[in-house]
Amino acid sequence: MPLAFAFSQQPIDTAAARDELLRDPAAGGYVSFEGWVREFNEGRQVLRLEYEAFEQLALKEGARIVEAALRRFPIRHAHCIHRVGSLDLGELAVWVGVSAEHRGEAFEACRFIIDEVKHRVPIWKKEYYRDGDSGWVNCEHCAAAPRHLHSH
Amino acid sequence: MPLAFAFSQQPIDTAAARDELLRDPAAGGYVSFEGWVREFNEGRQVLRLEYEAFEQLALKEGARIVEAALRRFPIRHAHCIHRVGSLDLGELAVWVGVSAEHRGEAFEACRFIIDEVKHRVPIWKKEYYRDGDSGWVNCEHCAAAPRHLHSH
Amino acid sequence: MKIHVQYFALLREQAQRSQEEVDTRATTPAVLFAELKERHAFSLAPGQLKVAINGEFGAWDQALAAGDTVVFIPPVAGG
Amino acid sequence: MKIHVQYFALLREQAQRSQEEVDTRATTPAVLFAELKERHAFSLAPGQLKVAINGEFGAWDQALAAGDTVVFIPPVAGG
Repeated sequence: MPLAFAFSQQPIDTAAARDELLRDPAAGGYVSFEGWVREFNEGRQVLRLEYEAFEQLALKEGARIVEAALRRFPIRHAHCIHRVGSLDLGELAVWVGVSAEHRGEAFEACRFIIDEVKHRVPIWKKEYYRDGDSGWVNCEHCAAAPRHLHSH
Repeated sequence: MPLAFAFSQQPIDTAAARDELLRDPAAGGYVSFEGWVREFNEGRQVLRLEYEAFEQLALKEGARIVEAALRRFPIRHAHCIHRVGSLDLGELAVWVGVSAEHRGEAFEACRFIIDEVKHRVPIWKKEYYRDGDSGWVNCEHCAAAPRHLHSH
Repeated sequence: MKIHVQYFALLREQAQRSQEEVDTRATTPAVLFAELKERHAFSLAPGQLKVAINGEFGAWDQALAAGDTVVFIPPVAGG
Repeated sequence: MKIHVQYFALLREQAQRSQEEVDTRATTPAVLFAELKERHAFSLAPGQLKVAINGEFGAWDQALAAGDTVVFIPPVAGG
């Protein structure tokens, strides 16, 4: 199996990642989440974005999240891949895949992983807007009024 | 967009089905469920299985489930494809894909759809076992003691 | 009157056919099923089945009309 | 003592560098951050940050040792 949590500079190969999880003949259910770069975020028109990670710690924290999911839910396998670098509209930013014998746990574990990754893993997203402005999501207005995590 | 609910005699092309859902530039989150034919079911070794559907009603009921999900959850698109005919171990039996602006609703709607499909759509599964026996899942022992829906 | 009956899954196997024309005095699916259960030795009880009339879910005590198509639906197992 | 500091995201931009060697009398991340906030005019308050020491999450009042690598972590936005 590949690393439980990984970064990718290249477009994420979801088919290959999925096939890894499904090699296990006991995994009858598979749930995946994909987060895509979309044109609008909170009403602003996005042109592209950049993800930056503190990889040394992010890889550890991401792996801890996947390991926690494996302990907490009776699932077979779980894996998360996050893009870093410059992304255009329509690109895949993050993928989570979970296989399990039973579907309920696969859904719960997949959601747990993406929620935790968004809250705990040191990854930052800078959006470049059509109006020429740009900003670090959750961060640019921190000094004025702290904003809480944006979910999508 | 293709039909909200469809049957397939051929292996399900999940990549094509996913791409359909992701053409919408507002869909930032995507959740999918896949149900695979596995070797063991309730301790019995399965060799292959057959799905049979009352297609006239199943197509209507499947579409109603997807439409209910679209009304109930603020999602963008949803789609379900179910295999019929003879399936070998390792084949994909059912696929559900949901796109949404926000991930929470995509998870909830995807799970709602697969749960409802398993409970309400007139599809039957016959398992052929290694020991030479075979049986209609949820049905063979109905006369003795009604069994409730098997989930995987 | 003549009723068209379609069979699926276990009922199809036990009836040894996927459909038949039934000439019956039954006026409801409940009575019709009792008649067919006897004829084909179905192992399923009505409480384990649903019924569809003309391609839509129906009620066991719904009035049948000549030419209707009736399907008795065994416990489903999609996914 | 010398502390190695790495910067990411908004802090990297405001510091105009991705890392630096700091010769400091600060003995905790809290004191070190106050010093660097002054120097680089960081807009973020310590309450909005987490701190990592030598590649692992740490505490603001944890004792620093010469040669430690410190990272101040702005609000994250994965996914």
